[in-house]
Amino acid sequence: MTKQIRLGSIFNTLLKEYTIVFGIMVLVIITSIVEPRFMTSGNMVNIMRQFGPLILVALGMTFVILAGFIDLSVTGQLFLVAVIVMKLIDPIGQIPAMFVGIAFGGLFGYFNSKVIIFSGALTQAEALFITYGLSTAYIGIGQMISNGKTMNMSIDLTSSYSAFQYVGLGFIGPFSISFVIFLFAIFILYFFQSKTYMGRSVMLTGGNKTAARIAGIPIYRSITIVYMICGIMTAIGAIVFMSRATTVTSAMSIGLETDVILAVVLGGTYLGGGRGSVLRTIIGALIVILISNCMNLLGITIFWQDITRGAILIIAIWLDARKNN
Amino acid sequence: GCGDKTEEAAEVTEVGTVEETETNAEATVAETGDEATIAFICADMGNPSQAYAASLFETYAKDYNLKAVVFNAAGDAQLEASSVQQAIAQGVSAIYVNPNDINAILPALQEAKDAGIIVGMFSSDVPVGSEDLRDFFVGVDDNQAGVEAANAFIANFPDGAKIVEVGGQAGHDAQIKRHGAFEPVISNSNIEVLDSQACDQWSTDQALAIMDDFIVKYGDDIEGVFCHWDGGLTGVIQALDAAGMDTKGMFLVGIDGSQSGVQQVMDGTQDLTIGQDFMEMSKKSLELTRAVLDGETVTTQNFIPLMLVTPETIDDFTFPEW
Amino acid sequence: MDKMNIKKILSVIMNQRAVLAIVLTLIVLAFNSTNFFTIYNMKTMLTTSSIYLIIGFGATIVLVAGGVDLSIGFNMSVSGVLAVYLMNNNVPISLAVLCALIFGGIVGAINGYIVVYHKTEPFIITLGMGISLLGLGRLITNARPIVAENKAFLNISNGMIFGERLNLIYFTVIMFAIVHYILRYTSFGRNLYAIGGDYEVAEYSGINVRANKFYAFVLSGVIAALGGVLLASKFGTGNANYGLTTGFVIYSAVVVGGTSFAGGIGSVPRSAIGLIFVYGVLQNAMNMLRVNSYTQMVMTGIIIATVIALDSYSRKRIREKV
Amino acid sequence: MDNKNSNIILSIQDVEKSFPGVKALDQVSIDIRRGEVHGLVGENGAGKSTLMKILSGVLKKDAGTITFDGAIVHHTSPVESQRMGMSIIYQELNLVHTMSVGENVFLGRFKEMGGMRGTHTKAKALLDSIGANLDTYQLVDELSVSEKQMVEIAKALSFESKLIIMDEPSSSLTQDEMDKLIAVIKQLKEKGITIIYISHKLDEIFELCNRVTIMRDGHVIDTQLTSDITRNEMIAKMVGRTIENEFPERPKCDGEVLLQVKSLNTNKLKNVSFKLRKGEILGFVGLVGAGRTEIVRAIFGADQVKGHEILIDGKVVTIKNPKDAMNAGLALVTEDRKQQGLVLSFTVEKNVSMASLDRLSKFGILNKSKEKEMAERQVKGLNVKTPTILTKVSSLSGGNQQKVVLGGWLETGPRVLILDEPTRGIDVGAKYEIYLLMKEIAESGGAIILISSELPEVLNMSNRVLTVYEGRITGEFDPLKTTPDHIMRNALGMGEEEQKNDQTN
Ligand SMILES: Nc1ncnc2c1ncn2[C@@H]1O[C@H](COP(=O)(O)OP(=O)(O)OP(=O)(O)O)[C@@H](O)[C@H]1O
Ligand SMILES: Nc1ncnc2c1ncn2[C@@H]1O[C@H](COP(=O)(O)OP(=O)(O)OP(=O)(O)O)[C@@H](O)[C@H]1O
Ligand SMILES: [Mg+2]
Ligand SMILES: [Mg+2]
Repeated sequence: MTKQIRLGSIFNTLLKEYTIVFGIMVLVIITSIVEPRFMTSGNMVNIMRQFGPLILVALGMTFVILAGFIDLSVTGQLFLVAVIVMKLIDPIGQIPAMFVGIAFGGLFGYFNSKVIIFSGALTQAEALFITYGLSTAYIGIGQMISNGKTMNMSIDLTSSYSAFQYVGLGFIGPFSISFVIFLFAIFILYFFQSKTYMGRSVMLTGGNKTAARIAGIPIYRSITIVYMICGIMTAIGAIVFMSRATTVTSAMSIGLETDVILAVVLGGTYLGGGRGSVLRTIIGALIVILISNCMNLLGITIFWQDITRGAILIIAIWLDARKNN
Repeated sequence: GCGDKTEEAAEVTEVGTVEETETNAEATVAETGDEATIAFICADMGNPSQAYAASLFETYAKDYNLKAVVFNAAGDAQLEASSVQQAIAQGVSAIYVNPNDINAILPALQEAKDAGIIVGMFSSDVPVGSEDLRDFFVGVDDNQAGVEAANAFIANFPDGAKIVEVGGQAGHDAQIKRHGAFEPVISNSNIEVLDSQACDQWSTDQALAIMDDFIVKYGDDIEGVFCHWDGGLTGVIQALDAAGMDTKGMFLVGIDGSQSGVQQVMDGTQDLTIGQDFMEMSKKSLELTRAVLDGETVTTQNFIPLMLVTPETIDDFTFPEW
Repeated sequence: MDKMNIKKILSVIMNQRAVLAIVLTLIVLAFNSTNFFTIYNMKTMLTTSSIYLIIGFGATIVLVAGGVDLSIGFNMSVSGVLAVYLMNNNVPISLAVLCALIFGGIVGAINGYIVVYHKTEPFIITLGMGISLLGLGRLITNARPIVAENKAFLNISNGMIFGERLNLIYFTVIMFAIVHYILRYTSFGRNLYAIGGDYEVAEYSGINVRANKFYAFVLSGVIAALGGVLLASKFGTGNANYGLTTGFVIYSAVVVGGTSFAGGIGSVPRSAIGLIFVYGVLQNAMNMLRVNSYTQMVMTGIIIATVIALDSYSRKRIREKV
Repeated sequence: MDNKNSNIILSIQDVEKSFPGVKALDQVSIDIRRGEVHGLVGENGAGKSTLMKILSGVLKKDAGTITFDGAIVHHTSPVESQRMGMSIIYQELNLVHTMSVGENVFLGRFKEMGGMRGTHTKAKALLDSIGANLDTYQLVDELSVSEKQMVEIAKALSFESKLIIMDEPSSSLTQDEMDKLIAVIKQLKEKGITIIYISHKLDEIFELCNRVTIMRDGHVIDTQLTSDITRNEMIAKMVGRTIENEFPERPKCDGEVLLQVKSLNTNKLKNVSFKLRKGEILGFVGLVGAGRTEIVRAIFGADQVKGHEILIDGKVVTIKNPKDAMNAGLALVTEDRKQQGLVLSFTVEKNVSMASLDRLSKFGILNKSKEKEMAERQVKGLNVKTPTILTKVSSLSGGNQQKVVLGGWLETGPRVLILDEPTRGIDVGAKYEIYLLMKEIAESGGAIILISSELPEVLNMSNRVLTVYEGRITGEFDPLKTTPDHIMRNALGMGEEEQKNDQTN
């Protein structure tokens, strides 16, 4: 008896906590019935690979949101980093270019945070618009550098194409390289979030900036760190992105920010900051990928996909608000 | 009331003369051989092909004793209209419009005509019935590109085949025409289009993701892919590679003739790119402008032939700059 | 004494950043020979910014009440699409326009309901709404521009009164007056200031805070739809892609004008100045000065980020006043 | 109909109200007569404001009936109560800072007042009538606290209500403004308006009120005619117990200076200087907004300062942010624990460890087992009532939340513990525990700065008391040698003249 009741209540909490997850499961079940190929290993690999750039950026964004902020400039950053890396491949070689790109990601994050801290834009809404402006500027810079051209990796690179090809297509055992990068990132970031002083500081900053500051928590350093993490993860995302697509255009990152925020929020990280986890974002990102994967397999047009994505975002926030009130 | 009307009437005749380009005494006398400023109104400088076209205008204008300014409509129809107006305000002699939305641009074109400016349509023409709002059109026929693509498939697969279509940016003029012209031709053949999906943007990554999913869904049934642009086809090839499918054994068709497309044809992965010759298009536009400025009559509709770049014909082409 | 005055003047200037920015821009332009200061160009600038001004007035209502609605851009485009779609299906113009306005109101109401009655973050809800609307708009139009068959519809925006094509400017002036009147002279408007200024105090003072804030969203939605109808009429076309970045830029412009993010502070005239700066002067001036397209983008982004950072900075100064 | 004309305008019967952890009102019954000024007194936390908030519809009662003007009140919103003829001046200022004075007076009634012009004209007239000479177009943000209070009063008067509730309206008024207020109240009384007047200043109660109700710990103790009760009787009823038992014996201090603050200046503070000795508990007394909180926040590096010097053990230390202050051995328990002391959505454990996080980590990595130990130690030591240390702080009662904050700071091993309203919203038992703790810290060589609005608390716990008025320190007293009255007078800024007089005498 008691056991049953407990099971029931666990199910209830799960249902409450993960209503969206259940919704997605329904979608998955429908898809696998209508389109049996959904359950093939090919599709799993497929999902694993599409998951790559999105989850990497989303992990970074998770920290920004945990600290109570938001970063819309991932769109611009991703493009700009890709352009920089592309430009550097010839002069300094592929692997150095990757590292310089990652360093630039950190730099952009650092810059974003400084603008926010210096101006005292300590609410999410302010950060939203400032990073939007910065995103536009980053895209503009990227286009100034690339002169608006598609930058193509395969040209003059046949000899040294391998490093990117390895990132884009390589496997270690059953796992794609991008998945391994993801595992590596999640390990470090989860450790950072749950085990380190700065990770806790980030959480406290998101939970209550004022109280945290009074308690001697370095809130400004936390803000800088989350934006830098986001920048670095975006840069890694950019590298995985370009190694898959092998080209760089400004179209590559349009709409990225909404997908990323969608992933973080659907995972159950609280938009107001302080609550949530990078682990949850994995679920969120998986959901985002599954939505488009399922819909593509079901042959649903891009229009319906947009409508659904927006609606899911609204419903997720709404449910979250209901849970908290 | 009355005064205005006469003024308007006068303008109308003026417009007429410009279009016929014979008897506009003012223009011919004053501007023959003189340097004139022209404005290229780019639909979206974020789009590589359009940015390339813009740069061509800037480079080659001086060959025709012209000076080019570029306006960026950034994919926005409002901005495009206001760019035209700003060009008018700057007193340019000619504008070339690479439209985001051919209907939305018409009122602005009317203003340009009213101001006595030469109007050239670039890449996409005005809708039927509005031809007198422009002096000439230079471009490739996107409908033709769709038809060529379909014909290529039909020629390659005389016994029929199964293919998929990865479309360009949903709602973009080129995407609409390429798909619209491809579809009836291919459906009259024995080739089956398994699936067709457009992208949100002209984004390689989206083409890749869609192709990924097509592969899951149709697997080895896919014998060919029509992708609306070469950059997208790059993604398609990546997806096929990743799935371990033999790209060389498949019939892949793209449009644009951009660096990636030509390179892919060279590599033997892509079988055909239907190239748009932007160089020719730009030069032709400038040439026509000079002619109109010099008072000559010009043909109003100028389709620049498509270049069909295949492994066989690849040697005839100079490697593109975009 | 002198020092105090300087401080005061500085703080006044800080509060009128947009005016300052406009003046600076004008000075730069005055030293460069451009055609900026022509009546035609002024008219161009005003007509171009007019629709954004109107929608921005609606955004001001929401912002003053301490909310934000990023879906206005897509609300605009989809309402326009809807109006054209209905007309093309033989609905009379007036009824079609009415339906579009109602649609805009419903969108605003959904946003308002979820934000106000369920205490959610407005920007993320409205962002989601925006994505859905884009999909809906593309669905209705099949992602292509739809042309209004009934040309009478075009008269709303392009018709001539007093022999000048200035309808949009008249609309803007009328909406300016109406929204300004609402915000400044009605109890609804004043309540919104109270709600944005201090939600709890407003509640304690017997203001129905939820209903008022809800109606702010509805009104902003209706106004966005009006903007959409005017846009569709201006171009004779409905296009779901028109509003891609509109929401962000409009709100940025409104804040540039001096309406505060924190709510409770702001006015229609201030917003008008900000909107004219961002949509009229800034872009126009950069084109007149022939700034490279990409540089324009960088500058616009930096200006938006800077002005908003300045807004935050001045509030930080007040908070930390030593 | 009968009732309507009866001389009872408001009848409160058996009203109850509980907050998590606190029974704020327990079977409260009061009858208010038509046309009287009815005083309401009681210690902090007695439930006065809670009762008034229930009357005005801001809070919902748990049980009981309220009859106003013959009709049973069911309303749940401030609007309805205003419509019925009750208005209230809240204890915390209730003005929209971004709006003008005039509009604040008539907030929510713009149209009824005839638009912009009408609002301002009428507001001007109203403010003039209470002797407040303010520009109605000025933003409230630019007013001083007492000016804001006058706007509040005007706002309450504007409803032309039959009953006006004033919850400590005088707590931040200057004597001059207080006189005006008294005149206004008398004026209202003549017009037949009923007033409920809450104040901690018994003089005012005796001057203004016909009758007075005394509350303690959520109960009504007594209602009497002011003419029938003496001041001492009233205090006895308010406190209900002899003061000696409520506080432990104060520690002795050995006289060595531990902390010295020299000429601290901010926007609000003027030249604040004082010394704190080892083993000493130093009390700060002042009105709401006097600047006590600002003084300690400035010392702690939480706010910007214009200039100051802080010495610890005679050595100058630089404190630019709370971290510096903590390194210097300071700890600050803020007055607003929910906003500034706790992260409500976090567990007890994480809140306790918050201030000691850097000590809990090595090379930036947290030692979780130490963290757990720490939390358990404090929960046990302070007797925090919580199911586990993994319970969210938001679900604890106020007193226990306060202990969590305190525990966190104790873990930092502070030499100077600054307590800003440490017992606000805490029951008597818990208070005593906190007092003992203070004593313990002082006796073990630390020192304490205590800010409290409860005068008995400051007077009984402190070795020395400083009065703060308008950002200045206006006096220093030994609570054993000075009367509370005298101290209060200094806290009201009236002490300076007296001192002059003393000196001349
Ligand atoms: N919103 C609330 N949540 C929880 N407890 C509350 C709340 N408001 C008041 N209390 C508690 O109810 C009790 C009565 O508080 P109330 O404010 O009515 O006291 P008061 O008599 O007005 O005191 P003071 O003289 O300090 O104003 C206190 O213990 C207080 O902590
Ligand atoms: N309720 C309030 N509303 C608006 N401003 C306030 C309020 N309370 C305080 N202030 C402002 O805060 C400033 C400093 O008040 P502070 O809190 O330091 O005083 P305090 O002596 O600690 O009083 P208390 O702790 O009793 O509230 C004052 O100048 C006043 O303007
Ligand atoms: Mg009280
Ligand atoms: Mg205080």
